[in-house]
Amino acid sequence: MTKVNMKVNISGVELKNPVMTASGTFGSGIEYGEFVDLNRLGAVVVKGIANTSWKGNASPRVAETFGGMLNSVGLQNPGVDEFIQKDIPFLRKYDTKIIVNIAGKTVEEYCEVVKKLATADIDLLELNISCPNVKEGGVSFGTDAKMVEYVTKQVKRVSKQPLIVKLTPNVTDIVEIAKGAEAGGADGLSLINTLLGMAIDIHKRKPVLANVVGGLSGPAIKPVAIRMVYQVAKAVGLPIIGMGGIMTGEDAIEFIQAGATGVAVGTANFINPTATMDVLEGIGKYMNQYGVEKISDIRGIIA
Amino acid sequence: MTKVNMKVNISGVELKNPVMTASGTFGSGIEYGEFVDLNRLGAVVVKGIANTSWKGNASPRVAETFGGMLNSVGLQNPGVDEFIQKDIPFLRKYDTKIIVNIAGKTVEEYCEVVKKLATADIDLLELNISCPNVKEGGVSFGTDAKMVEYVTKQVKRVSKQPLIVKLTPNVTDIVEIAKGAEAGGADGLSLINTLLGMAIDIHKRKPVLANVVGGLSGPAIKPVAIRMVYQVAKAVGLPIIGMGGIMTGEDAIEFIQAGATGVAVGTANFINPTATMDVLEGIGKYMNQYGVEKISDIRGIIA
Amino acid sequence: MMEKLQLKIRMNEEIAPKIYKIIFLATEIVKKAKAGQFINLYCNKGELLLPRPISICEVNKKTGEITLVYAVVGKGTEIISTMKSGDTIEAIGPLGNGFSVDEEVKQHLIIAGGIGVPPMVELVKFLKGNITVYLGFRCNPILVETIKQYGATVYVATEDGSVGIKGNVMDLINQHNPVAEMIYSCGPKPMLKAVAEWSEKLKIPAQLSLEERMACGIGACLVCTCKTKKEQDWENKRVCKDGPVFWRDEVIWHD
Amino acid sequence: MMEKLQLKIRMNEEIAPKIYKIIFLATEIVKKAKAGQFINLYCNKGELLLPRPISICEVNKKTGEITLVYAVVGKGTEIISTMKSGDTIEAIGPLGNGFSVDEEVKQHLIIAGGIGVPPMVELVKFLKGNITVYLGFRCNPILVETIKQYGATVYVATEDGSVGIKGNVMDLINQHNPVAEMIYSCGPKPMLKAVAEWSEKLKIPAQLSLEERMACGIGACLVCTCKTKKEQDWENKRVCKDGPVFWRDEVIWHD
Ligand SMILES: Cc1cc2nc3c(=O)[nH]c(=O)nc-3n(C[C@H](O)[C@H](O)[C@H](O)COP(=O)(O)OP(=O)(O)OC[C@H]3O[C@@H](n4cnc5c(N)ncnc54)[C@H](O)[C@@H]3O)c2cc1C
Ligand SMILES: Cc1cc2nc3c(=O)[nH]c(=O)nc-3n(C[C@H](O)[C@H](O)[C@H](O)COP(=O)(O)OP(=O)(O)OC[C@H]3O[C@@H](n4cnc5c(N)ncnc54)[C@H](O)[C@@H]3O)c2cc1C
Ligand SMILES: Cc1cc2nc3c(=O)[nH]c(=O)nc-3n(C[C@H](O)[C@H](O)[C@H](O)COP(=O)(O)O)c2cc1C
Ligand SMILES: Cc1cc2nc3c(=O)[nH]c(=O)nc-3n(C[C@H](O)[C@H](O)[C@H](O)COP(=O)(O)O)c2cc1C
Ligand code: FES
Ligand code: FES
Repeated sequence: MTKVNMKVNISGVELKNPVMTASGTFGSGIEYGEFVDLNRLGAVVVKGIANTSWKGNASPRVAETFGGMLNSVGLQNPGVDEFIQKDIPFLRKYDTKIIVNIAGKTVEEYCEVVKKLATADIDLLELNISCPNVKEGGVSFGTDAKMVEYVTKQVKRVSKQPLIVKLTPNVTDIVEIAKGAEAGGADGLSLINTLLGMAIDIHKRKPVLANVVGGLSGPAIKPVAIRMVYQVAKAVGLPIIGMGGIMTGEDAIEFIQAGATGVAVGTANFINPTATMDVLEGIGKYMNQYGVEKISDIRGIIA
Repeated sequence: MTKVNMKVNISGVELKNPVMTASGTFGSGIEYGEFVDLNRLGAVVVKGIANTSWKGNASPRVAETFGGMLNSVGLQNPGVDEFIQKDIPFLRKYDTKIIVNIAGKTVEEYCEVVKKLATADIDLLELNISCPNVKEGGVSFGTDAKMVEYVTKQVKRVSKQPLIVKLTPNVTDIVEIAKGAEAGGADGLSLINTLLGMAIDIHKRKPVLANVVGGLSGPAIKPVAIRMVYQVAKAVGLPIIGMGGIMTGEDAIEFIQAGATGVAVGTANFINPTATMDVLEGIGKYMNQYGVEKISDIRGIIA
Repeated sequence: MMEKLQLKIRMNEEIAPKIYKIIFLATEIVKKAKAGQFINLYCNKGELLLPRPISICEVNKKTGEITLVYAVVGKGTEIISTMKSGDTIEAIGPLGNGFSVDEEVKQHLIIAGGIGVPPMVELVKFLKGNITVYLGFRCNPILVETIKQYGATVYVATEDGSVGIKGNVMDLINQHNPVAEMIYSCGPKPMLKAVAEWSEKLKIPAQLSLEERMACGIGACLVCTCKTKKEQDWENKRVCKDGPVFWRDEVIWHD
Repeated sequence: MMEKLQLKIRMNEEIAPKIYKIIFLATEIVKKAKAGQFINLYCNKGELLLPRPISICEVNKKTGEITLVYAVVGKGTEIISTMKSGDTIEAIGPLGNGFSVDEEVKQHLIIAGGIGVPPMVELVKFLKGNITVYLGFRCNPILVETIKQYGATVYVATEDGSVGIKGNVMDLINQHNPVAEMIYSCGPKPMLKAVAEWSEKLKIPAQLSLEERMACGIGACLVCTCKTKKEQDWENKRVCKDGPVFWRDEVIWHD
């Protein structure tokens, strides 16, 4: 296998390759560090971090579904201070970029996290706007284009690192939402977050998840993710990190051909702890097989 | 196995059991009639019928995905006149209810079909509002609550049979849409139609579907369907026909416990031509096992 | 009535690189099967839902066995290729219309390419009179001896020239200028299109076996259509039920 | 570094209705394994994505073999139960913390119920001193002889009274009023809760092995939490990484 050039540039940050981890599925890297060489990842996207520690939802928090899974972790996290203290020094030992996923229940909370990260040694911010907006009755920030523009603009004003906005797929028109983020000044987009779903234990006659509903991820949702990446890539000029059901290098190539610059591996880690490495190798294999010299040669190639 | 009472009442029409076929997956019953006894079905829901014949989209129209499939048939149908002449007499030979799924590109087209069906020997109408509204730039009728209310009201004015409105899941807030249908006078709701998705052939570097995007169906989407049935059943008083990935009796029970009165089997027919019968038997088995006397005893039992 | 059958595999062997021959006991199918029809094989692997349509290559009325020949091109055929003698495979069939065989016709011309060759084996058995067969392959020819054995005259073309002439079936045709009363063809779309044009020029009736991605395989879902002529207009017919064999005059070519 | 292992199955047999004992060669796991740890088994069936966590029942340092005992309760364990000697199963492990064994402790009390019994086998091997074991089952006791064989005194309760006393492990406790310096327990939540209350009253330290639905199994995804005490407050700990064994004092019971 000849060496291929896998470098990609996301919002001004150069990654050695497009393969990253999907937020919330890879902790802060320590655990999967037992299975994979973190140096080989384009970036580690850490779990969602809030201004203070969040306890998350009650258990059970997971349900297996056909070709997918539901989770209702509820963004349990130790808070930004502990994150800065413990996780950044660990990750910085590796030659990989650090992308911090940010959670909040109000615009102020988002801004507080971002401000605290201003002086931290990290590369990119990923704003998770699927969080429920408590001031607006718990509806997700990400379901209204005007709200997306507003929260993006506010966070952008206080952020020091480039800002990627991560979109929720639970919307009528993803393009309109993406344009909202663009108008707010986003430097990039991540899509998709999980689809809202539910599973029932018919024997116990109750929902499997203590939280009743949860987020659907895994290969089951890939067609929805590909469609959204494709639509958004056609309509918006920002770099996209694509995710949703990526299990193999071929899945990753599908996202890249749909228009993604980077790709993130989530649920697949649970099924195969070396999934990120397998995806990386699969991309290399495809590029070799078809003589693709650099990833941008096939990015968004679908008319 | 003792005989259980499976009768259900959908918008005033009594079905011998809750098991029906999902529109577009069962033709008008002739083909699957080779595999299953149509007399045993609660109802046959026929493919979408328009005022005139539609040619549908170019081929390929199907793509297999992980735990699901994409289709872009584009509502090919022979038009309501041929349907009335050929398909109704065939179906009426069987002791099953006939539900006609209606397609249209304008409100007028929907109304025209319904008017022609007014004197036809059928039991229920199912209005497919996932169709693109050509007067509104091709956006689906079903994505705007006001539009849903309007189209429902117009069709209701000319319909003689009870009217079920079939909702698209590609919306931010399914409850709001369901309430639109209710306000328009719908007698029942069907959900869900397919999720908009896409698949790419990375070797040919083009979409698998000639139409680029298509509708995702099959077990992959069940968690989204269950969630929507649950949410709508809690918010709206209308009977619901639940569908999306039903493969077994246990899947059907999940929908019923989420709040569905009837259940429709779609993609599963392709995987197993006797899927409808297997679902029917599976429901009976569950009812026997737990001593459920009538289906309404477990309907919407999830708090 | 039809049902989903559990068929016992008798043999499943690689006969050329990535090409397998599978034989199973299928008395129900054998009773009804016709050349040009296909059967739906189920992969029995959770996430792969749809059946795989594969043409009937040969039926043996005596033993009740059926033979298919398939290429491993993706996940489904990959899984089927790992099944072993003694294993059970799920299937429905026979499906589709098959070739129509006219007893009056005495001069038959079969033109097939690659994985379009298998259905021609069963066809050859039923044709009476002179049978000329042109087969084209990228490199490794398959089923040539089998077809010869049933009394046909077979000419082969390979793209790499390793067997027969170097070129494709159209080169064979141009070389031989065959005469025929009826043409039967199956293979890649560009080949079928070329056969259609050539046979039209010569006004020889031709039956073409088409391929399209399918779901139900029995005519219910309308995903497998092909454009066909209809009076002044055109319509979409179902490859699985109205085909896979169409008369050349019906087909409208597109891509 | 750890990796996903391909383990060769040596045996997979039903030892009681719907309860299987599986043995495979797993030198890498055997080297590190501790009583109370678990391993993640992958079902290798397309649509079932998540691994199945199963406790280590026994490790054999000499042969490099590991034994698990599992109940068939759903699709995943169903599939695993159909695997045969000679087949390969994918797994990672050992995972979790395991029981802590204090050499000073001489009076051990093990309380386990149903499918919570298997991890106690390996534990018994490592305990020194007096070991009393109370086991509760719905009907068919498992592993009783195995545990006795390692020198423990075993009492059994069954709900149907078919073996031992009729009742559950708490009935055994009330009957025997055991003394102990350390308690080890694994089983259904109501049992663990009762053991926790009883041991708290008697001020005997107790290690409880909890169960929760998991995804990663290695501490990365935070889906498998259990409520635990933290100073004036509480926090969610990971059953897979911080557990599955917790000290009684840590756990906050909820349902
Ligand atoms: C009527 C008919 C007869 C056929 N006869 C034969 C035969 O005798 N021998 C043989 O080797 N092949 C035959 N094919 C093609 C065969 O069906 C495909 O090669 C096979 O389905 C590929 O499956 P896969 O899972 O390996 O590939 P994948 O690419 O992984 O399959 C993904 C999906 O696409 C469909 N698909 C992929 N390629 C084709 C194709 N070329 N045609 C139709 N659907 C496709 C699959 O059925 C599946 O739904 C026939 C096709 C049709 C329609
Ligand atoms: C640390 C730990 C150790 C265990 N040790 C054993 C053991 O030694 N022997 C044994 O028989 N069982 C053990 N279990 C329970 C075992 O993991 C489940 O019975 C098994 O996962 C069920 O899988 P299934 O596919 O058959 O069931 P399904 O109900 O079809 O599984 C669906 C999903 O729910 C999860 N799930 C279902 N039941 C449980 C459960 N009770 N606990 C955790 N997850 C569950 C599955 O892992 C899967 O993700 C243990 C569980 C844990 C957490
Ligand atoms: C257990 C779990 C936890 C997650 N936590 C977060 C999170 O904290 N922030 C976030 O933006 N997305 C979170 N996600 C969503 C993933 O990052 C990803 O967008 C989604 O799972 C789709 O990718 P996949 O199908 O590869 O998993 C989580 C997903 C899972 C499965
Ligand atoms: C091939 C195909 C054709 C369909 N055609 C229609 C249609 O004409 N009208 C309609 O309302 N829904 C149509 N649907 C949607 C189904 O009726 C159903 O809502 C959806 O497929 C989800 O159910 P399933 O997962 O069981 O297939 C079609 C679905 C498929 C797969
Ligand atoms: S595959 Fe369903 S109609 Fe042909
Ligand atoms: S299962 Fe992932 S943290 Fe425990």
